[in-house]
Amino acid sequence: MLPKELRESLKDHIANIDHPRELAVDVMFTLQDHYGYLSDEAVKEAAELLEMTPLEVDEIATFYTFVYREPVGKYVIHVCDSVICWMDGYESIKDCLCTKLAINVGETTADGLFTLLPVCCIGYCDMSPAMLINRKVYGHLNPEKIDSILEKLKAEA
Amino acid sequence: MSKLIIDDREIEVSPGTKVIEAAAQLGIMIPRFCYHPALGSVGACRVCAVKFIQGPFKGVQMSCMIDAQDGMVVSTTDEDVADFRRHVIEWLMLHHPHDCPVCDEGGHCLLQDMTVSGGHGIRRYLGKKRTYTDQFLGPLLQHEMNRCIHCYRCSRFYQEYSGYRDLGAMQSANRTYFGRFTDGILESPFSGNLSDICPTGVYTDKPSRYFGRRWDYQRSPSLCINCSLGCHTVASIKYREVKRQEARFSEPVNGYFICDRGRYGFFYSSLESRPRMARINGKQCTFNQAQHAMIEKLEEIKKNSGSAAIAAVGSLRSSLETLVMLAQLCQTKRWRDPACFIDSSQVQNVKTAISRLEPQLRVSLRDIERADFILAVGADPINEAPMLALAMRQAQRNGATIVVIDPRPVSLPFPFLYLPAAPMALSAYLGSLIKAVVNRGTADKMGDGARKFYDRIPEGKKLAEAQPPLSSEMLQSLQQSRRPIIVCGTEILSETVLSLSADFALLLQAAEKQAGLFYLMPGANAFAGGILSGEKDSFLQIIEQIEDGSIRALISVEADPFWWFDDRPRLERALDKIDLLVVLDYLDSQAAQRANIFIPTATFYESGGMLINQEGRVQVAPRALLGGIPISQAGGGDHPPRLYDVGIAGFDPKAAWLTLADLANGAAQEDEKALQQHLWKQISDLIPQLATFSSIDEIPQEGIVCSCGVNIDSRFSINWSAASNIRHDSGDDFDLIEVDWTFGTEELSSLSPCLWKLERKPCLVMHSGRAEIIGLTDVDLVEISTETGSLEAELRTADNMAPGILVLPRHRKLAWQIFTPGKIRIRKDQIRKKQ
Amino acid sequence: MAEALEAIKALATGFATTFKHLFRKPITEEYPEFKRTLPERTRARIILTRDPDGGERCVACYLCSAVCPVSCISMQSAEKEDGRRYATWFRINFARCIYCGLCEEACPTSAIQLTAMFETCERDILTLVYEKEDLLVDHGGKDKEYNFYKYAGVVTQEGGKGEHIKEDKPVNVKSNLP
Amino acid sequence: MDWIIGIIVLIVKLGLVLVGLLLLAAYLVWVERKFLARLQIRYGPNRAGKFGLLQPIADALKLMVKEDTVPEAADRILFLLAPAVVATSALLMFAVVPFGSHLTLWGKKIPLVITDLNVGLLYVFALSSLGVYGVALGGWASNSKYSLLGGIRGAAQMISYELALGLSLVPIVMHAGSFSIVDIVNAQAKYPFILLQPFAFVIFIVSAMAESKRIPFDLPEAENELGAGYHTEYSGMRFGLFFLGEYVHMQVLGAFVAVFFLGGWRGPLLPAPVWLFIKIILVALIMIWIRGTLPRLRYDQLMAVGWKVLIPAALLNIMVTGAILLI
Repeated sequence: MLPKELRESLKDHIANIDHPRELAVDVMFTLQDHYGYLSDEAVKEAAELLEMTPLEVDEIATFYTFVYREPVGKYVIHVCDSVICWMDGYESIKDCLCTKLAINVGETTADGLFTLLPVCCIGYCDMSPAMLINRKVYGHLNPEKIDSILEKLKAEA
Repeated sequence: MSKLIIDDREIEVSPGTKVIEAAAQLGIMIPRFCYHPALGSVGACRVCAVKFIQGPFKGVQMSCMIDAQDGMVVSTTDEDVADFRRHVIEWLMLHHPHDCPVCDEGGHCLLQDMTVSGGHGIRRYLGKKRTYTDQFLGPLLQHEMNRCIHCYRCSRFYQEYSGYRDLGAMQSANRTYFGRFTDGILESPFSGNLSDICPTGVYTDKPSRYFGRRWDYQRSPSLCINCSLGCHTVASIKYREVKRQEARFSEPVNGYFICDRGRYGFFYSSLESRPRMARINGKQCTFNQAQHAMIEKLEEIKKNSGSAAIAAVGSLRSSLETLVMLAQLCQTKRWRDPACFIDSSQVQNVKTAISRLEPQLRVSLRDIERADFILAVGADPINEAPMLALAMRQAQRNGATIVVIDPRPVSLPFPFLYLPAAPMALSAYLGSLIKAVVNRGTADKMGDGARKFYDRIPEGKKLAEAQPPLSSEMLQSLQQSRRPIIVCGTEILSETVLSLSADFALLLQAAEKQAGLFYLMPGANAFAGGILSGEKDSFLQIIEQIEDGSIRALISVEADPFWWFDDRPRLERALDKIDLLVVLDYLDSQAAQRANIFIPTATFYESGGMLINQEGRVQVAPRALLGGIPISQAGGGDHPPRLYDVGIAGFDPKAAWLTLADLANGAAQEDEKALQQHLWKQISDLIPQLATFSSIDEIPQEGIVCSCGVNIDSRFSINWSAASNIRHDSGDDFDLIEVDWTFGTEELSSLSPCLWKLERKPCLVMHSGRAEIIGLTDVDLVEISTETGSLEAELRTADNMAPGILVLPRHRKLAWQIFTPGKIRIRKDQIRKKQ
Repeated sequence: MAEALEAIKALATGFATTFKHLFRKPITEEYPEFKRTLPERTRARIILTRDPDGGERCVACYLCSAVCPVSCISMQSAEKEDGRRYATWFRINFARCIYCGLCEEACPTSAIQLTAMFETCERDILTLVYEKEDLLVDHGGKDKEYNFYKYAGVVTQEGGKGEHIKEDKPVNVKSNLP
Repeated sequence: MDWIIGIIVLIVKLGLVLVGLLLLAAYLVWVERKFLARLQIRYGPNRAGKFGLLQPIADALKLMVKEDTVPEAADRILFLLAPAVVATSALLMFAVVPFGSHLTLWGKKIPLVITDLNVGLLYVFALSSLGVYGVALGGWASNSKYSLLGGIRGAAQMISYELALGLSLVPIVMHAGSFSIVDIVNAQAKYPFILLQPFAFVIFIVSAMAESKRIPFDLPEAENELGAGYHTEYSGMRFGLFFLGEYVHMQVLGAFVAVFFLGGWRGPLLPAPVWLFIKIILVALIMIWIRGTLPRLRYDQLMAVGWKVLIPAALLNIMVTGAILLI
């Protein structure tokens, strides 16, 4: 269940807008931040808040890459899987991440810290190969850099 | 008009016509998956590719996306496009499973046809196929997502066209999934159409699952008799039973779709419990024995008590033939005139509606889709006539404002403006709407009567009492509308409101709007019943005459008073009192079980016949099957018996009108052809519009709209003083209204086992505020006790309804028949919470 | 004249040939005493075979009855509890059958097969109407290996979604992967 | 008293001949099937009895038991009459065939011929022509396309070959100086006429085969074109009568070949009727051999052979014979 304050603030937010639907993604992100991922329960709550049916919310939720319908780790690594990054060594970056974290693409580490997901172009071609970790960009990646990033995050966790 | 050349043939089409449609007009069927005339174009599937050789477009383009324009030269057979289509189909087929033999769509599958005709005969892709898990979607549809080709027809129909929101497309790209959020029964009462609309076998018909192939079915055009709209259907018959029903395209009536009540409402015709043999006092006998016994007994009663002691009841689900024959029989035998309606108010309502359906006012279901303002008065579309709701949804999608003024908690699959008005207040609302939209000068144009009528519309205080008030939004959109339509139910209203609606529509026309009038009626053939009935001929009157001893014998033709008569104890007492009850029916109704003489009749599928829908449209359905016990029953579950026999078991029943004709002729079996001709003369005398045809076969498919019974003199003649006398809601008692629901309350469809799961639980609906005052809450079990009996049901509370109303559905699972016929008031203290 | 001679010669050759035949041993194989083994693909009495697991192959898809030029096949399909489509009854009227073999060609599951058993003469024509019990055999006939339900995507005891031959795991609609 | 004995003797003779003919017809079928089978390296009937000897009886029984259907659109009376005409006309022809000179019983001379007509030959032709009615009427009365075609073909064919048949025998009559069959046989006491008239013999045997509608002249019934032609619509014993007629006809022709060309019943050592029997069988075997060898003619070929070859040849033969006799 959502905490009351959060619920009320969302409701206020929605009340101020003509078509509640417009806020669907925002509401989903809020719920996702709260729950860690958008659970079935969260979809139903979002539907209720937005005056939509759970299906309509799920149609949007399953469509977007950054809305997680399945549990993810604390840090979600979106490694860019598009043309420019391919040219600049996406394969090795992905492989490096996989070996470092000892997981495959789409999986979460056993300690629940990292989830590795490929993503279509995130718009940081200038810094390719790039990745996003919890909405923060890391560019010009190489194995050493990845090491240090991961170490840093592990330490923070 | 634009002129273009398609495959070397020239055609002229109206602007806005897509090339794919223009080709269809030439009889060229361009392959399509995502395109559907009712759903429009999206250009998703890419198989309707054609080559534009000259004109504003060049090269391979999608024919569903491009409007036909002057000077276009189009080839549908060009090598480029044939190759293009072949590849597209190959891509669509990549993941399609190898399960055609066990797929019910096989045999009428668009994808199958296109694959074979498109030239993709052998699969080249040898990789692994994508699969999906399926969902349980309720008792009507089987889900098999593996077969999906992502044309989006289902979600477009479900969400955009019909307005329901629990089925749609999830995920993206190669993993797009069509389904619900979780397993569960689909909410839409139009979900059956998904099996028609899906170009392959993702949604297949569950009740007929694994039963047969399209080519083995005898498919016959038919008509739906589960409500008054008269939608066109195709009945699929195999091994002597109707097994499946689909929508049949009809321009003026139902378009491409039908509702689930109509689609699955046919199971009564092949129930194992359907009586196939005649009975005398409960004992089975031959058809002739029963017929002779009936004639003998009737003769005896005539001798002892005179012919007026014999009465007949008809029903609104009988064909026009049967109703006409019954009326003629009663006339020649000098019996009492037959009654088709429950009480005089129902007769008068229907007769009023018929008399007010003037040709320039009357609109078809298709016209409703084109309206820009719809006012529904005392009508609950989704429950009374679901296809009306679908038509209204189309109007709403096109920007129409929908206003519903009704005491019930009405819900529709789209946004609408709702006024919860008590039935008595309806005329006041209409009056003030007239005042607001039509000015006196306009009324004056219509003549003296109209002016007087306009002047007498009560102003001021009394109207102000009507709560809640009309919103300015309603008035504004009505004022701005160009094609307003008034939809008016006949079940819970008084005839004043019906008349008033018609007058309103006339005045709107005088105000230079293309106004229309659309009535709903209480049964499939209520229009015909209304033409044939006298002002006072009602079943209630028959009961009264039985009680005073003047009626000694009752013939019930395809009618079951036990189903619809309010006061069952009184009915039983009355039936005990008479000497003879003859029942002609195809249902194993309670009346049939009680009958002294029972004669089986043929269902509408077995007899065919004419129906007049609520619009006055005379429509014909041919005989779809000959009858007889279905083979699945004859074999007792095992293979059918090997008999070389000419006769078919259970073949006795014949159309009710034939039995009645035999009765009229004293069982002298006349030639059926001659009888038919004689009957046709009777019918064409009754309906002048049919006089130009020489036989039933000449009536066109879309029917003939008749205007018999129209009475222009009844314009602007309502009694305002009675109509405006709004009873103040004291808060102490309730007006009880008996209503229909989509499923579970209609006589025939409630015999369909597959629809039982879709029925809502029987309940009493009360305004939540009023329930709170009495101390009742939602889902309480309550008991209503009246002088004539008591009734237990769950209570449901609702906010969106008139407070002084108690809504009771005539649910098949509820013995609701405990009331005195007529207007029913329930006092607060008659409602008690049951523990 | 030469023509006439030629004609006479031709006639004489003919007569001589037939005359010579008089003294040859007839080549007739006398049937009930001598039964020749027929080729495997001989088209005679029809059987319904089973898949290697012993399940009924027939899925009652109606293709054989549709293709039958003399309409001698009739059946009723239904669903078993395990999801298999099968024939509740299946009837071939051998009094009508012309052994054309179109049913075998149409059968998508290799269920219906023609065999070399041709001795089906009966005195009572009704005994030529064979029911499913009479038609069903406990082997795979000419096609020993095929098992339709191992390929079809439908859920049966042979496999759930994604467990059939050449199938991927079912799509996870909620998957985070793009 | 004499006339009573005469009648008794006649009846006995008739009975014997009739039974003999019918039995022989039945077994001729067997012989034909057997012989034909061997010509085609088959066995022929060998199931009913030893060597299939009971086959004709089985066939006869079957034909008699089978349903006798009359088509709805047929001319009923003619339809029923036609097979009888064919069978009787064939049987009646045998009345003039002598099967021996005479028998002396109780001092009475009984001629071994049913009746010795002085115009026996003409009688034979008359009856032979009557047979056409059976075919033509049967074909017409069936009211079927195939039957009608068969009937017409039959009529045309038989009329055509009747001429050649008759003309071929004129030299014989010239030699014998009599129309009486008995006289003709007696005229061959020294040598059979085949030696004098080999051409007439060939013409006669060809025409005779055409008369009896046997392969290669079976155009009226041509199975693969007309589906049995004039008797397409016949079944049961009525079909049997056509069948019987054909085989009796075969014997009759065999008998006439014997009588006109092979010296009739004359022969050394064996009794007279046995010689006749042997000669009949011999002719029959030849006819079967022809059937087993030659294919059916085309209709135009049939007519050409009849009109353009046989009749001129027969006329020529008459002239030559006349000339020789004159000289």
